[in-house]
Amino acid sequence: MDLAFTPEEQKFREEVRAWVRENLPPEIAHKVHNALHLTREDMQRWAKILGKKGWLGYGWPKQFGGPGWSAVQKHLFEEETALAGAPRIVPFGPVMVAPVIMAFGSPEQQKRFLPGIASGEVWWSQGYSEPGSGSDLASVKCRAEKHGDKYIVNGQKTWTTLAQYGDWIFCLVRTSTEGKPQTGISFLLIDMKSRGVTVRPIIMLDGGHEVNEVFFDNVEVPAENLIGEENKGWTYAKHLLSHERTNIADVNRAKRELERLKRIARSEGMYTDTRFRDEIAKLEVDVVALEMLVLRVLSAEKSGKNPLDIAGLLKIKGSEIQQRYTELMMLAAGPYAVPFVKEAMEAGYQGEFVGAAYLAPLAATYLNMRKTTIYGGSNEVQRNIVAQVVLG
Amino acid sequence: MDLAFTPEEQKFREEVRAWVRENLPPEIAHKVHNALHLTREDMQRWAKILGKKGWLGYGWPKQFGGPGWSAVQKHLFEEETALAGAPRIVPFGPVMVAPVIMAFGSPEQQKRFLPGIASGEVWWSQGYSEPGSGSDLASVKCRAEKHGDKYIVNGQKTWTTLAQYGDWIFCLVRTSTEGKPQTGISFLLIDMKSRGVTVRPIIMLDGGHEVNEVFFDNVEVPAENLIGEENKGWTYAKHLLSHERTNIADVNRAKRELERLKRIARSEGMYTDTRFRDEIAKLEVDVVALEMLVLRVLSAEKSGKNPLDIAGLLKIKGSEIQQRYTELMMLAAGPYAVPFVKEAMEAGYQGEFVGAAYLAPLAATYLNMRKTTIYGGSNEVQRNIVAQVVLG
Amino acid sequence: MDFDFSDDQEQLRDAVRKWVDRSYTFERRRAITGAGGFDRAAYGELAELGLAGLYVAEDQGGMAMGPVEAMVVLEELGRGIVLEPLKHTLVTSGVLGAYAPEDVRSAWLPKIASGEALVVLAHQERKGRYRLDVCEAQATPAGAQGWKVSGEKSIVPAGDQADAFLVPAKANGKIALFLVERQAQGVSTRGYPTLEGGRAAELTLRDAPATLVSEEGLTVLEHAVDIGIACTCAEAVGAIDKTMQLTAEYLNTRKQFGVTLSTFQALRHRMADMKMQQELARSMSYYASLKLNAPPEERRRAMARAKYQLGVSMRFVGQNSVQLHGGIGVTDEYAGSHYFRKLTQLELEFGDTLHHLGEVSARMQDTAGVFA
Amino acid sequence: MDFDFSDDQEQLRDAVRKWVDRSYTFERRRAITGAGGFDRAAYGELAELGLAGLYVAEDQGGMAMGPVEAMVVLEELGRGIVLEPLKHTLVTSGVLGAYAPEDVRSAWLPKIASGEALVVLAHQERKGRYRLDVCEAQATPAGAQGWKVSGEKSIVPAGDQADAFLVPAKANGKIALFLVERQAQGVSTRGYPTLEGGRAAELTLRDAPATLVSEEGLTVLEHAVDIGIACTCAEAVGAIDKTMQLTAEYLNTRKQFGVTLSTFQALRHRMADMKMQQELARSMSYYASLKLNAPPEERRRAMARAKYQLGVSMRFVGQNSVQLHGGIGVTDEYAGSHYFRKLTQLELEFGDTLHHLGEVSARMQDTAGVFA
Repeated sequence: MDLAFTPEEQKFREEVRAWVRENLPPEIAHKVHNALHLTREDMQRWAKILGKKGWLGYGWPKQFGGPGWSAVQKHLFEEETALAGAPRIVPFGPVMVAPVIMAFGSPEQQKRFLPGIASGEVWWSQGYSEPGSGSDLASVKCRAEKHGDKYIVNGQKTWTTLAQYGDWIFCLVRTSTEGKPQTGISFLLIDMKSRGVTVRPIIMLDGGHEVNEVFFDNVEVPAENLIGEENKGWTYAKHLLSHERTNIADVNRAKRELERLKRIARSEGMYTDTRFRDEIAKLEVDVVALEMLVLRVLSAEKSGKNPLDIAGLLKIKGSEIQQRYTELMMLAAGPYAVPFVKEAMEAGYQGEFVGAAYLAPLAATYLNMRKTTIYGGSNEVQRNIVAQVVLG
Repeated sequence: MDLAFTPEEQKFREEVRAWVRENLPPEIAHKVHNALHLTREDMQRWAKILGKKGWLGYGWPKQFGGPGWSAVQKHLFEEETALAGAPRIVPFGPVMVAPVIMAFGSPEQQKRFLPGIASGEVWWSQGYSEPGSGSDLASVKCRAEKHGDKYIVNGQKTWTTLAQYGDWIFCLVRTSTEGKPQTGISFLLIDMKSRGVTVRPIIMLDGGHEVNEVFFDNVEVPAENLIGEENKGWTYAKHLLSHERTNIADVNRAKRELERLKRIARSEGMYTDTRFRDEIAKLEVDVVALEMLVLRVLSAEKSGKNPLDIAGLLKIKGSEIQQRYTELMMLAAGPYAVPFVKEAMEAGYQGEFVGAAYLAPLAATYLNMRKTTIYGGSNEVQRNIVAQVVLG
Repeated sequence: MDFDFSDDQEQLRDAVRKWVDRSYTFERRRAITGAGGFDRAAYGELAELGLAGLYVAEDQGGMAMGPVEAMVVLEELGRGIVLEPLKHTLVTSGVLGAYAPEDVRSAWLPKIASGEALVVLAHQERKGRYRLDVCEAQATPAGAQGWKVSGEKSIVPAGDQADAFLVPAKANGKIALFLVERQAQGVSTRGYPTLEGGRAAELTLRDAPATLVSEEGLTVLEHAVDIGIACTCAEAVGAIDKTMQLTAEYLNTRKQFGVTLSTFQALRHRMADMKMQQELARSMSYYASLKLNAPPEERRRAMARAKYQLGVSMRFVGQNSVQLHGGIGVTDEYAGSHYFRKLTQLELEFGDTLHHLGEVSARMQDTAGVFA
Repeated sequence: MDFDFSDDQEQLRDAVRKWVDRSYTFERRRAITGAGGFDRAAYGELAELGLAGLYVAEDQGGMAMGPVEAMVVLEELGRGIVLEPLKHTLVTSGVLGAYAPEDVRSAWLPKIASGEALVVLAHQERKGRYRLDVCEAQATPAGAQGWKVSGEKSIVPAGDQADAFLVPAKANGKIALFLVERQAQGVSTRGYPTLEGGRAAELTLRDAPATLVSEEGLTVLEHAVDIGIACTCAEAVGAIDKTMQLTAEYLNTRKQFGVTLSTFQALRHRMADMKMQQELARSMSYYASLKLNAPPEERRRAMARAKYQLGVSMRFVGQNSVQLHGGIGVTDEYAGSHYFRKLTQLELEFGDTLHHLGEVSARMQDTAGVFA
């Protein structure tokens, strides 16, 4: 048992840190460190910088052009980029659809789609949720009918994150209504520039445009865009859901944001307030405990001994911590969380602030983070899963 | 709307207060104020004092010899006795079985049983729970078979509070196995001196003897001891459960104990500790809010307008508050909650204390109070009931 | 001890509720938010109902009602998440009526009651957070009766729309309270939208002409804030009630895995916990309003207890309502999310939950209870 | 970064677990409690396993093991809620080995390792609560090398059974650490049972002859307490594990309303929340043991974080386990209630949860994390 990383791991960390210091644009880091709005250009710029280095698909094996890192290396990469203020990688391409294409796609599909994902050129969206499905993904209704060498897709997806920027979307579609709901689902890649695809924004409670409804009206999709076999999509989707589990805790972002919380509290005179400081102290213990939990999972993956079946716990605790630091930031602002000036949440805002610039986005971020206990399998669903592990 | 009690109610309160000041034995009040062990004699002594005044059955209507008080008067009586350090009235006779006898007993039964209850001479116990029944009372198995003018009772009751002192016990017994479980239950009064009744102590986690198992082995019970009709016992039991609901919050005891908590915290140097004092402050708000809830129920009962269906909330909040003040008392003691000297928890202990006399019972009281969220319908069952009101 | 509403109070409630239901629809509210967060016409309609004069004496055109009536009105405005700052009118009219000299009262209260003048409290400064004794604004005598005030006040409700402000400023080293008109020389405002979709402003005073309301500025300010707390508690109760209603309806309608959400015990228990907070909140809102006329020490203690409880309840009900709604709960489209924003803002007004925990702690006595 | 146990560590765990399962049955434990809460024979069996010498150097008869081995042992003793104070032996042997002069070490460590001598820390005073810098006991020089100590120490583990005490006392105004033998003149003890069913004592010293262990008493005492915290965390993890196991078995067995309790979603979710606390507790126990050899500042910060988390987890798991058991959970007869008592006491040892929250707060830095 040893808490310290090995010298090799430490060296790896230093290399990543040095590279990030050189390559992360400071104006992007500034936005991340201050929770300012990131544009599509910001996100894609960083994706392409990573792509050029071969690190956008940082979880990919070498055979597909990834770096072939160990679980620990991936964690160190996530930590270094998060602490430096890099944007989170938009996961739909490199983290979500790519592993499915690698595992179940044909060599042609791999050759066709993976390079654009690896380079950050092609923006992918995820078409899973539908109105009425929510936590019950197997109830997918959006249907794809085979006509010759095409599928004709009709239906609707919703909660489609950043689909307004999407070039391609991977969808769960219903290709059969026979048998159990799970058995009639297929996994289809759809070009969003196809005729009949419409994207309608959903404005979130913080006033932001982050998610969308996507409508399919007789959209023609070449049959070669089907991943694997027809009606086996549920299997592939589950593979995707089980992939990349430790980072669902997002503990490295939490460490960065805890630092920011302390800075905000200090500036607002609340860091020396016993009551408020105690709340930060509790959160600090939460973050350390979550990090230990993550490290234990990594250690288990590394050695292959005593696997830890606690993805549900990571999701629950990680999301609760995210909500708590945004809540405490808002409370640190106190009355100054009431002004709600959208323009002041943008980088480069030239107008006057109310109180101080760093206060401007705090309430909006708090509102926005309410989603984290809902999406990716709500925390109630996660508790069902955890209970299943404990009680059978 | 008015927060103040009416002049008549105030006058009533003064009368009760003056009487309690005159009549509550100070050595008993001392024990109550310091959470020391109350003996059977203590409890019965106070019961008889109340009985002599006609106040042991303080909730009884005048026709049965009670004072015929209003809901507010009952509350004021409870408040004055609690704050003065009177023991809680052992409820099984005057609060539980008496209303059933009044509502469903024959005139003969009323004449036979009520005087002994009103005077505090006869100690009653409650025979509801059985091993395996818990929250599911309708699953009663203890059976009573009619043979001529007698019932022969066989079976077991458990969690029978203070049955070691009991003269009589009222029991739910199974007289029929036909139909729904609820329909075959009868309500029977049993003399605990009958042959075949055995009482076995259950020692609680604090080491105290408060509850018992009661075994019935071919116990002969005269048929005239049946309340109402055979197989209708469930109806009578429900009547009992719905009776006397506001005092389940026990808010007046909570006020007294909050005062004690403050005294203990002050003596231990914790009343000026910001962190600990905040915990007391939170509890203080809880207690005030609970008292307002209780007063709202009383007001609704008084006027008959807008009845409040919140007995479940009173039980949940009241029990949580009980647990919290005992927990905070223990935490105020800190390391001095570790010594666990049973004799030092008795009044009149002549030995040395560890630290201070008032510290001796704090941990045991904390342990003991874990029961409050379990008994009388566990808080989980109460949440089911509350949810039923909200969601149908 | 009686918590029933009188017939008059019930009628008042009905009148306000009708106005909200008919005239302050979700669409109108959305339009008001879009147009900046304050609508003078809507405020005028509230005044037409007599509500702006609720605390104003009858001989000055008001209804001379008390805290319970104010509570009834604010519950309904909270249920409709009305943006226009009627509660701030109750705050200012309440203390003007109680503390201002006769000439100030007769000059302003009739106009306030009629809705002609909107007067709001402008006490917050950048360094003050929720402390009332922090005041950098300065007042100096000017002429026979007049004063001049200089300073910066922050997050003033509807500050760029109001007609006048009640402003604490230091006169001879002690906080006094002044009335300053927005159109006067040396007064400038900078308005902006708020978290709930309403409006506030930064206020700058440079030797602005001012009328003295009271030399006992801190006493009056504390009373003003306490009126604000009681109103905020009532508003929160209304918003919580509606939130509960929306959530229960949703759980009873929405299906997942083939059954309605309301069949899941874990969600049912959450609703039971929310119901607990709802009833505790209502109880403590009653308590606040019924203690509003108590002596200052007792009143302040009661308001701290009430606002602490309401803060806990608002946050719990608001957050869990969003959670139980799932995705739809975090969209702007859905009315419930605006209730959540409202509840979030109400927690931050007149002292947040940790602030009032500190107040409760500082004001503890040996005994405790509703009457202690 | 590696959290696997070595084969040696696994063997150590097996050995201790076997002893607990075979030799420290619930019945034996009950008998020990009934007889006063401490059994020298049971303690001797632990020593025979080599555990009393876990921290003692090999040339003094010990096993010279580290904090991870200590953690493994304490987890198992916690799982068996063993009453005998092995962890206090680790505390005293740990600091004696690190700080005591050679002659003290060679006089005492072999006897400690063999189980012949039980030496415990006696640092608590009535006014100290959990503060280590509060010390009223006084030490004065006596003769060539010797000292005399006078004072009162409180809640000393197995205090009337131990052979010697490590006692902080002020020498020339500064806290120094001394060793005092129980049989020496001027030493008296008064023993009593504890919350968990074990034993402690009040200790009175009147010019008791004492051996100086270290002039840097506070430094050594802090280290001693930190060893105690790491041990207590591990002990708690063992007790939590067993509590979880008992609770899961109960829910899967016990029927209400015709179905097993484990079918109720609200109870399942409670178990999920308890599982969360179990894993957070285990994680922070690892953290504590792995930080035990860090520099003092870092070590103290880590112990505060760990004990805070463990305090939260212990209370949550303990209380909810009782609750989920219903009536049976609050009976002495049922093993689970003794785990609850154990967990309750462990929270109070070496600083309770609020105390350590204060420590975490006082020790916060700009950054945070496992490595900060």
